[in-house]
Amino acid sequence: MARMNYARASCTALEAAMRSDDRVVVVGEDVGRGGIFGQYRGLQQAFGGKRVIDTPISESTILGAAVGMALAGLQPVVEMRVVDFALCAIDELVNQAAKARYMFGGQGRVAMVARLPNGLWSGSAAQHSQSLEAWFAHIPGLVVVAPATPQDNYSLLQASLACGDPVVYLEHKELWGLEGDVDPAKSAQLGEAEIVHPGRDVTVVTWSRTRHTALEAAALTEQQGVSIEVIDLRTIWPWDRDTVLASAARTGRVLITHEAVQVAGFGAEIAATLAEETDARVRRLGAPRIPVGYSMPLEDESRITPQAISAACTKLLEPRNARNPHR
Amino acid sequence: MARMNYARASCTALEAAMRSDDRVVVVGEDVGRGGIFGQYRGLQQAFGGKRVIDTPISESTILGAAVGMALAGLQPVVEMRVVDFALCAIDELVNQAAKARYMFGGQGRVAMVARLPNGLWSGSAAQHSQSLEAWFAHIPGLVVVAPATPQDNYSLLQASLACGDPVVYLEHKELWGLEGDVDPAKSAQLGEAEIVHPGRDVTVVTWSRTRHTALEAAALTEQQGVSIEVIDLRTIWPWDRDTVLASAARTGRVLITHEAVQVAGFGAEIAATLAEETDARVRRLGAPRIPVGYSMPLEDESRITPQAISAACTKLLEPRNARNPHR
Amino acid sequence: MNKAVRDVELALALALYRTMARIRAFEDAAEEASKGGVAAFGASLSEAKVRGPLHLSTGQEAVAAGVCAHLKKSDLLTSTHRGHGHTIAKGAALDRMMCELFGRAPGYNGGKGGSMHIADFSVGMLGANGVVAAGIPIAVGAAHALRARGGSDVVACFFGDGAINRGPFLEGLNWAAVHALPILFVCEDNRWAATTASDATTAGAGALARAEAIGVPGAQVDGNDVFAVWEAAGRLLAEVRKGDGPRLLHAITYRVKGHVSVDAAAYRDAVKHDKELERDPLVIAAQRIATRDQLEAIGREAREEVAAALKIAHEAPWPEAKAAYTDVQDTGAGRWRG
Amino acid sequence: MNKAVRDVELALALALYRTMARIRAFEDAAEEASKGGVAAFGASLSEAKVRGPLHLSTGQEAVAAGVCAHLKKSDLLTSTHRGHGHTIAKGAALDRMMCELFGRAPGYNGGKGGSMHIADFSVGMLGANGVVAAGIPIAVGAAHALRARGGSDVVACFFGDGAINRGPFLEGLNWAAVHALPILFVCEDNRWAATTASDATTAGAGALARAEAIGVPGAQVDGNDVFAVWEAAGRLLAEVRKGDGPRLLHAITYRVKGHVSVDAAAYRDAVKHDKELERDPLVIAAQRIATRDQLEAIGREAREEVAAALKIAHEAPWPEAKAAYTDVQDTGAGRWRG
Ligand SMILES: Cc1ncc(C[n+]2csc(CCOP(=O)(O)OP(=O)(O)O)c2C)c(N)n1
Ligand SMILES: Cc1ncc(C[n+]2csc(CCOP(=O)(O)OP(=O)(O)O)c2C)c(N)n1
Ligand SMILES: [Mg+2]
Ligand SMILES: [Mg+2]
Repeated sequence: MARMNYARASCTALEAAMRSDDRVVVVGEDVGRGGIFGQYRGLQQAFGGKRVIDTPISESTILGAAVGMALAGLQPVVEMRVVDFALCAIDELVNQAAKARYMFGGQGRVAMVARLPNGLWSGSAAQHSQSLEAWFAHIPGLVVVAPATPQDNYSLLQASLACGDPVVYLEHKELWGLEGDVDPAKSAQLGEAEIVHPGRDVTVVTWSRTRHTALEAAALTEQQGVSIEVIDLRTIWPWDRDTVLASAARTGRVLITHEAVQVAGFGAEIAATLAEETDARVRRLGAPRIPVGYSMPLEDESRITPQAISAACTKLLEPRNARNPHR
Repeated sequence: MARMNYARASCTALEAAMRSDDRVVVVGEDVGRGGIFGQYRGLQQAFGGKRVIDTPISESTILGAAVGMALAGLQPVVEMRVVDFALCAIDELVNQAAKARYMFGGQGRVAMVARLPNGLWSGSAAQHSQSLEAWFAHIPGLVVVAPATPQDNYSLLQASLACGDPVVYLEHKELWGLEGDVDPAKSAQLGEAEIVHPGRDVTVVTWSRTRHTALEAAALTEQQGVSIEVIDLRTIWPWDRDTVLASAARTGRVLITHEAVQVAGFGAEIAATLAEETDARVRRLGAPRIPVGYSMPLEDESRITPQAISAACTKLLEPRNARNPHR
Repeated sequence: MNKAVRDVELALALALYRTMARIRAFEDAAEEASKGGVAAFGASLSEAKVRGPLHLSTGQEAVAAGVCAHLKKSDLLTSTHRGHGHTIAKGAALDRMMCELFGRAPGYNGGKGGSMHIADFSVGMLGANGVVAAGIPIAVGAAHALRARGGSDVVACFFGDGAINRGPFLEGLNWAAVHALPILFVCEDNRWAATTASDATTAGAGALARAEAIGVPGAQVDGNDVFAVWEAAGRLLAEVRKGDGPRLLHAITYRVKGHVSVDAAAYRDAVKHDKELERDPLVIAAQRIATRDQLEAIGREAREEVAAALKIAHEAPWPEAKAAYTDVQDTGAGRWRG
Repeated sequence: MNKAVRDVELALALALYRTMARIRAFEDAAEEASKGGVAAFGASLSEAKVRGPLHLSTGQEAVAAGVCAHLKKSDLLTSTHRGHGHTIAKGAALDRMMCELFGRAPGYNGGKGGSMHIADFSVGMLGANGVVAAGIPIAVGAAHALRARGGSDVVACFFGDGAINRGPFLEGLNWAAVHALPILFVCEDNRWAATTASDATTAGAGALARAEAIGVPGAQVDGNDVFAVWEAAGRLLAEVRKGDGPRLLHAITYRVKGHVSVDAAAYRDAVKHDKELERDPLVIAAQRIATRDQLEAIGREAREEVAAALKIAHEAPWPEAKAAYTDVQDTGAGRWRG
C-alpha cells in the first residue's frame, strides 16, 4: 500500500505492465517528457524511445499507428492528451480500432488502451472541456472506462491492458493531483461498479469526477435526513446493470448524474434501461446542452455541484403528482 | 406538385436555394458529376465550378473550409458522401462548426448544412453502415435532421438552409430512389414531428428509413387488432417533445425504434425523457451493439424489421408483471 | 547472358505474369458475379452474388505483382478498398477470397468483411480498407511492430492517387521518416478518384515530390510494365530492408473499370479511355516473354483456378446468424442491447 | 535616398516597432496576470486573473508585425492557440482583448472564449483556435468567400511548426493551390511544439519544401527580423493579391516562454536557450532604428496602453450567468436539458 496521486497511480500500473510484457508500448505527443500531466513520468528513461514513442502532432496517425501495432502484435497505450483532440482521430478509433477484429472475421484484434482525458478543464473553454463517454458507449467493439480514484486508475488501467479489447480509457482532466492509497495487489474487474456510499432513499449513479461531487452531496442530504446511495460505475461499457438495478429495487428512486451534456448523454441509457426494466422513478442531472464557456460564471453553468445533486435527490422524494417537469 | 425521388427532391430544393441566394455554395467530392447518389445532378452545369465546388479527398478540409466559408459570409452545403467518412472531419464538425459562434461570443456564426447520409447500406459492411444521430444530438450547437420522404427531403432541406445554424442533415443511404409527391409550396418546421399513422394502443417513435418499416408494422399489428400510432420525428434535435408526450399520454405505451445501435442511441434520450416526465411504459428497439456484417445473414441481425417492431409493440401490451426483461 | 540466368529470368517473368493472370481472372469473375450489386450509381440492389461496392483492380495488376514478388510471407501489407490484387499477390487463396466476396462462411473474414475488407493475416495481408488513406497509419504501426520483433521484414503500404490529398498521407510519411521505419509506400496512381480525375484536385508535382519533401525518397515508374515495377520495387525494398528508412514507389497505371463494378464511368472521355486500354499490362508483359504457349497455359490455369473458386463459393455455406455476435469484443460480450 | 523616402521608411519602421512593443507589453502583462492559472504542468488552479492555458507569443512579435503591416481591415486572418500577437497586429483593441483574457463581459467574445479563442471579427480576425492546424481549413474556406465577393482581399493563415505534421496542413495547402485561392500561409516556426523540439518529429527539409511540393511557392525568412519579414511578406502578398494563388512564408523564430505561461520549460538546454534570447526581435529592430528616444517613447506608450487595458479589465463586469445560454444556436434555443 502506498500513497500517491492519480497520475502517479497510472504511471505505476503502466510501468509494471511494461516490465512484465515486452509488447506494451506507449505512443503519443510529449510522452518522453512525462506527458503534460506527468502520467508517463520516468517511463522513457526506463524503457527507451522505442517503447515510449514520441510522436509528431499527428493524432490520426497516433491512433491509426496503434491499430497497426496491435494488429501486428504490440499492445499500444495511446496518449491523446485530452478527449477533445481525439476528435482528430475518430476515424481511426471508430472505423478502424473498434471494427478491425470484426471486419477481418477475427483474424486480428486490437488490444489497445487509448487514454483520452475527459471532462471539464477549468478555464480552458469549449474545445478542451468535453465529456464524450456516451459516444464511445454507442460504438460496438469499444470498452469504455472512467476511473475516479488513484486506486481505480491503477487497477482499472491494469485490467484494461489485460482485456485484449480496444479500451477508451477516460481519465479525468482535473483528477491528476488527487491523492489516495494504492494497493498494488488490489485488482479490479471491468464492468464492476462500486457502491461508494450506501444509502436508503435515493440511488445516485455516477462516474469519474462526479463520484466525488456525489459524495459531497451525500453529506449535504444526510443533514436533511435523506440517505443516498452513491454508485460509481467505473466502467461505462459494459456498465454494471446488476448493481444499479439491485440498488434501484431497494431505493425505488434513481438519479443519474454526469459532467457530460445531459441530452443524449450516457445517463439516458441508464435511465432508459431503468424505465424498461423497473418501476423506479428516475431523473437525470447532466450539463446543459451548451458549449463550456471560458469565464467562471459561464463555466459554472456547466458544472455539476453537490447542491444540484442534493436538490435533484430531494425532488425525487416529492410525492409523484408534485413532479415538476424540468423544461 | 410533382412526382420525384428523394435524391431529386433535395436537388430541387438546393437549386431553388441557390437561385434565390448567391451565398449558397456546394462543396464536396464528386459533386460536379452530380454526387454519387445523384443528389447534385445538374447543379454544376447550372451554377459553375465556383459555386458547386469539386474537392480533393480531404474530408477535414471540406468541413473545415465550410466553417471558414460560413464565418466569412457564404452558406455552404457540405457533401460528406456517407456519415462514416464524416468521421474523418469530426474535429471540424464538433470542435469548430458547432462551437465557433459560441466561442467567439456571437461575432460569427456557421450557417451550414452538412449532408451525412446515414444508415445501413446493404452489402457495404461495417465502415459504410453506421447511424450516428445520437452523437450529433449530444453536441451543443448542432441541429440534427433526418428526412424520410421526398417531400421532407425537399422541405426540411429548405428549412435547414434557412435556419442559420450548423445542421447535420442525415439523409438515408438507401432512400435515394424512393418516389413520392413533392409540393414545392409545402414548408416544414424544424423540430416538428409528423404523426404518419394515428393509432390508439402503442405509440411508435421513429425517424428516417424506419418510418417506412414502422408503417409496415402498423399494417401487421392491425391484423392482430393492435392499433399503433407512428410518429416520424423528422428532426432529431430539437426533437418534438410535445407531440411525443401527447401521444404517450393517449396510448400509455411507447416504443422507440431506430436503425442505430440501441445502446446509447437517441432512443435512450426519448425513453429517459418519458421516464422522467410520464408514467408511460417504454421500450426500445435498435440494432444490437455489433458492427454491421457484410454477409446477408449477418447484416440482417442489424436490421429493424416490421416483424420485430410488431412483436415489440405486442410485448408492451402484455400485463405489467409478465414483462420479460430483454437481456 | 548464360542459359541458367536466362532460365531464372524466364521463371521470374512467368511468375509475374501468372500473378497478373490470376488477378485478372479473379477480377473478371468477381465483376460478373456483382452485376446489379450496389445501391448507388443509379443501380439498385439485386440478387447479385457479390453485393455492395466492388472495386476492381483490372488493369492495375502489374503494380501488385511487381511489388509483391519481393515480399516474404513474414512481410506485412496494408491495402485499400481496391485490394484484391494485393491480396492475391501476397499469397491468399482464391477460393477463400471468392467465398468472402460471396459472403460465405469459409471466406477469410467469415463473411463479415466482403471485398472492401478482404484480408489474409496468415500471409501477412493485414486488410483492405473502406476509408481512403486509412491503411497508411496502420502500416506505420505495423512497421513499429516489425522493428520490435527484429529482423529485416518490411511493410508494403498501398494507396491510390486520391489518397495523397488526405491528411494521413502527410502524417504517415513524416512519421515513418522520423522513425526510419521499414515501409515501402506504393502510390498506385490510376489517375482517377471515383468520378473525378485526380489531376483536377491535386496540386504540385505529385506523390513522389511530396514524399521527397517529407523526407521519403523513392522512384516513379510505369505501373503497367510489370518488369519496371519489379525492378524499382526491388531496389527500394532492398534499401528499406537495410534499415535506410521508408521509400515511396509512385506507379502510374490506369483504372480500366468504373469506380465500382456497376459504374459505367460515362464521365470519362471515350477516345482517351480506349487509348489507355491499349496499354494492358498483361499484353505488355506478354510481348516481352517469348514463350506464347506457356502464357496461354498460365492464362487458362488462372481461369480454371477461378472457376473452381467460384464453384466453391457458390456451394459454400452461409454464416449462421449467431456468427454476427462473435469477434466483436470479449469484455461485455453478450451485452448486445443494453 | 531622399528625405521624403527616408521619412516614410522611418515611419514604417516605427510603426512595426510599435506593433511589436504593444504585443510585448500585452504578453508580459497577461503572463503576470496568469500566474498559477492552469491545472496542468504541475501547477494547480488558483485565483489567477487569466485562467487556463495561456500561450504567449513573447519573442515572436516580428512575425505578426511584419506580416500584418500589409493587411487591410477587409483582409482576413486565422490564428492558433498562440494568437495574441496576430490579433493585436491585425488591429484589435488591447482593452477588449484583456477583458476577454480576464473573462469579463466587455471582452471580444463576452468572456466565452478567453485567450485560446481570442477574435475580433470587426477587423477581420476570425479567431484563435485550440486545435493545432484547425485554422488552416478555415482559412481556405474564408478565401473562397473572399473570392466570391470579388476584389483583391486575402487571408493570412498563421500556424506553428508543429502544425505542419498534421493532416490539415497537406489538405489545406493542396486545396488552396488547386483553387488558386488568395491565402498567405505563415508558418511561425519557433522550433518547439509543447515540450518537444520540432526537429525531432519533423522529417525532410521543412515547411517551405513541403509547401513547394504541394504547389505552394514561398520564402523562408529570419522571423526575428521584422524588416525581413515585412519585405518577404510584402512580396508574397503582392503575388497573392494579383491572383497568382497561395504562397507560404516560413518564418524562423523562437518561443521565448514555456509552452503555456506556467510551464518553466525545464526540458530545454539552458545555454542554448540563453543564446536564443540574445536575438530578441525588439532589440534587433531597435539596433536598426536610429531614433532611440522615439523607441523609448513607443515602449512607454505601449506599457501605458496595456496598463490602462489591465485597469479596464480588472474593473469590468463579469458576464451574467444567463449569458452562458446565448450564442449557442437559434433552432431549439431554450432546450438545454431535453
Ligand atoms: C475518407 C474517404 N473519403 C471518401 C471515400 C469514398 N471513396 C472511396 S474510393 C474513392 C476514390 C479513391 O481514389 P484513389 O485513392 O485514387 O483510389 P482508387 O479508387 O483510384 O483505387 C473515394 C472518394 C472513402 N472511402 N473514404
Ligand atoms: C490537434 C491537437 N493536438 C495537440 C494539441 C496540444 N497542443 C497545443 S499547442 C501544441 C504545440 C503546437 O506546436 P506549434 O504548432 O509549433 O505551435 P507553438 O505552440 O509552437 O506556437 C500542442 C501539441 C492541440 N491543441 N491540438
Ligand atoms: Mg485512383
Ligand atoms: Mg512551435
